[in-house]
Amino acid sequence: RAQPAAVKIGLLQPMSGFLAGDGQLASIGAKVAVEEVNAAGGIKSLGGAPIELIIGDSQSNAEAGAQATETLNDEGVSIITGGFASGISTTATQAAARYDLPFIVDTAVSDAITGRGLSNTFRFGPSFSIATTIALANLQRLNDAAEDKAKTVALVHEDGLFGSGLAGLMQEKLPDMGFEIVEVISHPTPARDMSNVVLRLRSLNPDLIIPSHYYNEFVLFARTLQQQRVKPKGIYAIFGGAASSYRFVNEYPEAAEGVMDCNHWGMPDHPATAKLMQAVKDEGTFYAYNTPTNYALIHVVAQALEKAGSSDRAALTETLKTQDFDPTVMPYGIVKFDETGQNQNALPLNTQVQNGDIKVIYPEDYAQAEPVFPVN
Amino acid sequence: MSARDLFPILPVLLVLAVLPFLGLSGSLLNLLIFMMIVALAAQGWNVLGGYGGLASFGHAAFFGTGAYAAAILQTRYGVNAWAALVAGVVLGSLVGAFIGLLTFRSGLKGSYFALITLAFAEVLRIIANSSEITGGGAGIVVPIDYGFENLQLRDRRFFVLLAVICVGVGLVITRWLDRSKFGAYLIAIRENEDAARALGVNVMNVKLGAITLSAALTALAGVLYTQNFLFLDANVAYGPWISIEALFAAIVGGLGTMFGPLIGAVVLLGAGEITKEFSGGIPGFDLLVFGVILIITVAFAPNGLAGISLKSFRRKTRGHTARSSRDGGADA
Amino acid sequence: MLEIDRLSKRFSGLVAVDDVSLRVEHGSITGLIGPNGAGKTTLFAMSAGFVPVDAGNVRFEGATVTSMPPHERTRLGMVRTFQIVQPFAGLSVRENIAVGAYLRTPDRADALAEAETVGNRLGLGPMLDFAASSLTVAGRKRLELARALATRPRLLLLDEVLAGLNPTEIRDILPVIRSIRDDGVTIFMIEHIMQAVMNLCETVYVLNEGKLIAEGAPAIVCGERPVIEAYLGQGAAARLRAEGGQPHA
Amino acid sequence: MLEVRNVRTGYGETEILRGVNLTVAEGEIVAVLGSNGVGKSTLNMALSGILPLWSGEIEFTGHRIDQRSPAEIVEAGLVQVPEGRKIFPNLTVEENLELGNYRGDRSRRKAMVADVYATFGRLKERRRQYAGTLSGGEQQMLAIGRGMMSAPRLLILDEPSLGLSPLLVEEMFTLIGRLAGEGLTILLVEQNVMQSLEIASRAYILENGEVVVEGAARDLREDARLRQAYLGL
Amino acid sequence: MYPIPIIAEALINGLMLGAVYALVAVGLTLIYGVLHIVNFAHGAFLTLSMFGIWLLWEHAGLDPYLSILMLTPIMFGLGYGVQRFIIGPAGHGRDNSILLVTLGISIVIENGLLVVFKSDTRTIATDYGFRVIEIGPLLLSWPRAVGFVATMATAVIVWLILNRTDVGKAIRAVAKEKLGARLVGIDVNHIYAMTFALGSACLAVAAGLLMPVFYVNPQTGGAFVLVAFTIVVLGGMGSVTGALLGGLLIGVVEAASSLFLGDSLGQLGIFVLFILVLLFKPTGLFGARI
Ligand SMILES: Nc1ncnc2c1ncn2[C@@H]1O[C@H](COP(=O)(O)OP(=O)(O)OP(=O)(O)O)[C@@H](O)[C@H]1O
Ligand SMILES: Nc1ncnc2c1ncn2[C@@H]1O[C@H](COP(=O)(O)OP(=O)(O)OP(=O)(O)O)[C@@H](O)[C@H]1O
Ligand SMILES: [Mg+2]
Ligand SMILES: [Mg+2]
Repeated sequence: RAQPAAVKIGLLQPMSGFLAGDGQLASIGAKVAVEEVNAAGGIKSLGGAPIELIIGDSQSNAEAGAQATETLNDEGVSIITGGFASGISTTATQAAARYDLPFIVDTAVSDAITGRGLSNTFRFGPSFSIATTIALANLQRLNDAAEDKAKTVALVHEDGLFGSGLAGLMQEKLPDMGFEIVEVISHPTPARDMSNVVLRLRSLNPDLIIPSHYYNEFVLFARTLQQQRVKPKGIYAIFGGAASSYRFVNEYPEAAEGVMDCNHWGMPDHPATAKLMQAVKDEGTFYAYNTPTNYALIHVVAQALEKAGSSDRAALTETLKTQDFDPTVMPYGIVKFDETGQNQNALPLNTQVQNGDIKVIYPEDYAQAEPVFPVN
Repeated sequence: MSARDLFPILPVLLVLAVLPFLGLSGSLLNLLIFMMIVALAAQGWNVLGGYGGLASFGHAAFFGTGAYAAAILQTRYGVNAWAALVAGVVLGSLVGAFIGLLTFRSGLKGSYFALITLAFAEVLRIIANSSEITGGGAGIVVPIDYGFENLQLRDRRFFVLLAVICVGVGLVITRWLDRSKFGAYLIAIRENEDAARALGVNVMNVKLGAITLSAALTALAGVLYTQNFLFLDANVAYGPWISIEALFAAIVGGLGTMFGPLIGAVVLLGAGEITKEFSGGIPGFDLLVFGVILIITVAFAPNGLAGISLKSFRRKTRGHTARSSRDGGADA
Repeated sequence: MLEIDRLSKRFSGLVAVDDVSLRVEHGSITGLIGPNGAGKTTLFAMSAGFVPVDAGNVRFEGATVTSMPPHERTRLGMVRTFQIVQPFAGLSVRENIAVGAYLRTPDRADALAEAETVGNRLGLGPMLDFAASSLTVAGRKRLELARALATRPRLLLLDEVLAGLNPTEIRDILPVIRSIRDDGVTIFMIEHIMQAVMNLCETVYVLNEGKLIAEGAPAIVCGERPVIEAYLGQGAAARLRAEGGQPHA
Repeated sequence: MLEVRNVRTGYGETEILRGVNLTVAEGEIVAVLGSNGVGKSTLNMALSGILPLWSGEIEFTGHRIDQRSPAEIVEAGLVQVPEGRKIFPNLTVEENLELGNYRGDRSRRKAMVADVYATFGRLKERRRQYAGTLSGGEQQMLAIGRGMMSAPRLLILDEPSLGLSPLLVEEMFTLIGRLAGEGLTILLVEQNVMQSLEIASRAYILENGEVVVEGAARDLREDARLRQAYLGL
Repeated sequence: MYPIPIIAEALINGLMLGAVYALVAVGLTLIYGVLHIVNFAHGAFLTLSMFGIWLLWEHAGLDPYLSILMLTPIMFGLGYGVQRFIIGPAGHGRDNSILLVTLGISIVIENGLLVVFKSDTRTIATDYGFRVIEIGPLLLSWPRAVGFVATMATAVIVWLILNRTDVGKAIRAVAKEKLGARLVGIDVNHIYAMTFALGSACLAVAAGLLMPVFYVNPQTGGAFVLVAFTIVVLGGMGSVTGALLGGLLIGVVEAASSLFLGDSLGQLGIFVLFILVLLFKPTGLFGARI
């Protein structure tokens, strides 16, 4: 019996350029999923066709992302997943739309990605608005439960799409929740120095610091906080990158201790988590959210192929629009894309670094540990 | 300039115009568009850097202004895309004239000029990144609405055609520089400003004209970028990448030559695509190879790629051990 | 034609030109001589607008041009050449001269034709298509002159354009300069080659340490003691006498 | 001391020197004459190793130097004061002089600078001034002074009188005579033909890239053809 | 308004950070002064040096400050070789070609590092990385203070080399008059390479001073080069003292403006200052002269 032709799936990730680390982590997760699907006999409704992953390198910039999307299309992929950053995802989904090529965005958070009327575009993870809503709700509960409550907040964010977007939303909502915003500080990426930011914080001494920046800046920030002996009641990051990265936790356990994050995150007790962590370790790097997200996303694609019984693009798009999927390692319950293409059940998790490990603290369904707050 | 002067341009444009209709794949079409956009920006760069000897590191300032103007006018003010194109080019030129006015007045040239243009581009980038109207860090998405009147072409072969026409305009302008008094004055200023001044050249005006023209072409490239990718953020529009690409293409292709920027853009981006094929999936390896190719190209084609083809026509008498003519003497 | 009125220039402590007044008559060839560092080039640079004046006035054909930018003075018809030559190194000799010619015509063909004519007149004919960077020092001096001439000036300020020529070549170029004057161009020249000064100039001014120390017909001026002491030296003075200049002792 | 045999060279593909032969004996002043652009400076650049030879040989104090680098040639004692001065405009007068001694004996540097100042008083006055702001003639003095600083065995002077006032030209010729008297060998390229022939012992005349006349300076001074071609008489 | 100690601390911080910027700028200005080109590979060389420091720490357990002593001659040699055998021959002595070659080199180095080290960010956790010097209410970063002192010392050495040695004078001579330099016996190619070597050696020092407080990944150098450009122009291109003072000034301006305007706009402050200086004092605050 002849093996049916493999179904090609495109994975668009920044494999080079300044986001290459994220691309690497994502591709590790996707590869594990591909192996699993194929080991389990491929896509049964397609006669056991294996799936084949084709990686497109967006080189961490938007044009190259569009160009890589074109190349993936030339290679005849049935669907593309990934994107990672919002700018790249925006141009790439648009390029794919010309060919009615379905595209599921993984972790890019800009609200504008869905809702542009592109029928090929879906988003697996939470958007800004979803994530902030949940993050703030969790924060409220955290604070309510605390005896020594936080009242003043300082926002520290990077000045790109992601940091400024978040800061904007929070400036709107935090006052209604009874917090007083004492300072909003933005900084460029990459930043050479955080001492002036920290100095300002030292003089204001806020109860709570809400940072949102990329990994390197977070590390610099957290280390400088430690050095300057700034000890707020809590550091509550949103998509903070670092507090949900094992690299940070391993390299700077003291600076990391107690930091909280609300971010994409896999379910800790899901069997795949341990496997993915091992796979990442084997590659000599450190685990972060990109791996489980892309792992789950490939599984979702496999399910869609299974349900569609076809590798045809239109059929796949239709299936994605109408059917439900199992998010495997991601805490999304049932994956269901709404009319704009957003996964309705996408959900970030709250984690906290406790005793040198990353523990999920919210929501209770997935929690591994009680939150510690105030930390200091 | 007579019609005959334009003759060498026609076959090139013809080839470029026919190319997209030969059944190219989407990625090749996309590449072609991008090549034309970079070529156009490089043509702009060449006017100032190649002919005028004022190398800038900040052509992003013009590119981004053109790009943002087109995007903002369409999305926020509902301006028609063609009108936005004109406005983008005009605004880009104005930014050029403004920067020129400030820098030439104090006699900045050489690396000072290069770095101050970089600084202007950075200032614009920082401002665009944090102001409301540009969409800040989130950038601007131009809604998809295909149609000729919206300058959004569903069939990209026609977008290639449009871009080729723009490049054609660039070629004509460059040709004009080769054949006109303005061009001769500009080159004279490049070679020796004091001497030009002594011969009655209004150095300030000629330089201003050059930077304005240069900015206009590069801004046009920016508008095309917006219309093709329909997304902009500060790093795309005002980021250093386009300044570098424009400079790269112009120099590799051949400074102060008509076809240099076009050849440079095609070869550089083409080489980039090809090395990607051979990267073996190792991130960075393709660019590493690209860098090596670049160095080798410069080593063996010091006059730029256009220089190779012209070499046989070159005057043999040109000095090899160029004598230094500036000895910083007592003359002011 | 050119009237310089109490012009001064100081460079951080050093007074390069000190209260100098002089006039260049219309249609004349006037010389400016003086020891090295006397301030001659600086005086020219101020006249042509390349160095701002500290004090004093420059008038060209009756109009005050003291603070007019150089290119406008050129347009009015006053052109300088540079002692330290300033060719457009990458351009051919023809193209170099054409830049000058463009001042009076916007047309490329006209400018190139004019360049050829002027080039031939100054003996640059065989070199027209060479890069200017390949010219020898003396060749570049001639190029300076050719370019200036191509602007169709009315007053030429020539800064040592004859330097680097041997006596025969100087003899050959003197008539050319005279013919330029005969075409109606007034000439004001700095020159150390006394053979040329004696032959060409009707009037010379002598500058020393920024100050005017003598003026008049060259034969007379060259006999004045201060000029001999500061500039000529006994040997040159003797030679000039022997060659028939007959300056008084 | 210097032997030039059949030297051919040029720029790009243009041949300028087409087989030049020339010798300079120890302690002589030899003048090289020729009209504008015949290749006198080109010959000098070839001697200094700046311009590679196409063919031919150059021997200096018995050793071939035509394949040596300019630095080695300076070290061997063949030094040139180039046409157009080529001083370092961004260094002070004194630093220019010090660099003249770059390959030389450092212990004598101070004394040599003092020597140059003794010769050119003007330079001493301007010792802290940047060389680029000197007047044309002052720059010329500096160039000669810098050449002297390397304590050369053979000094090539390329149009040293260019741009100098008549008085200084005279002083310069006196200086050349004095230097020769002190045992320095000199190769002199000058447009000031008459005065050169007065102090030179022998002279070569270049035409069309070749030596067309050579002989004792005294004889050449009387040569009618020469007077016609170079002296304008 | 902030309390005085906070302001004082910010300014001192600025000075200390500016010192390290200055060191990067000194290398750049040297190379600019002689080759007349802006060395685009400078950032990549800094990154390379930082990886060097990291490797010595990770695999030989060498303290970063000690590593400087090892890395400086290595970077010196590397700079020498790159100029002598790559930039020199491939650049043909033309500004534009050299510019492209340095760009090419930076692409090669950055991506070579990416191939070898992946894009991971690496840091060094020394026990003094977080140490502070307490002076009254001020908490001064110990490694930054070390950086300040070391920068000053390095700058003095560079200045002495340039002004008191023959090689230094030759470097300045070659900068303006190549032919004249060759005629006094200066080997121009050697001097070019020495300049590049010296500039690169400065980076080794800068890398050693940065690593205890900063991170490295294949792109890191870029963040410092842009500001180093600014400093070079501010100080006057080719001027070593200018670069030093310019660096300190930029450090202080950055600190002050990020304290009062926020970090993002603090960057704007630098560039606006830069533009103003160029417009009103085009040769830089301290005059251009090498
Ligand atoms: N920019 C400057 N800065 C300082 N001093 C200067 C400057 N320009 C000229 N000088 C000085 O001014 C004096 C006059 O210079 P100038 O060039 O006018 O002399 P000159 O008469 O043309 O001499 P020469 O015959 O040697 O060319 C000289 O001593 C020179 O050193
Ligand atoms: N760098 C160069 N490139 C090409 N040709 C050159 C170059 N330098 C000089 N030439 C040519 O070589 C020939 C000889 O020049 P050279 O400088 O040797 O003449 P010269 O005898 O010294 O003349 P002069 O008396 O004017 O100084 C000239 O025709 C000149 O145009
Ligand atoms: Mg003068
Ligand atoms: Mg000569």
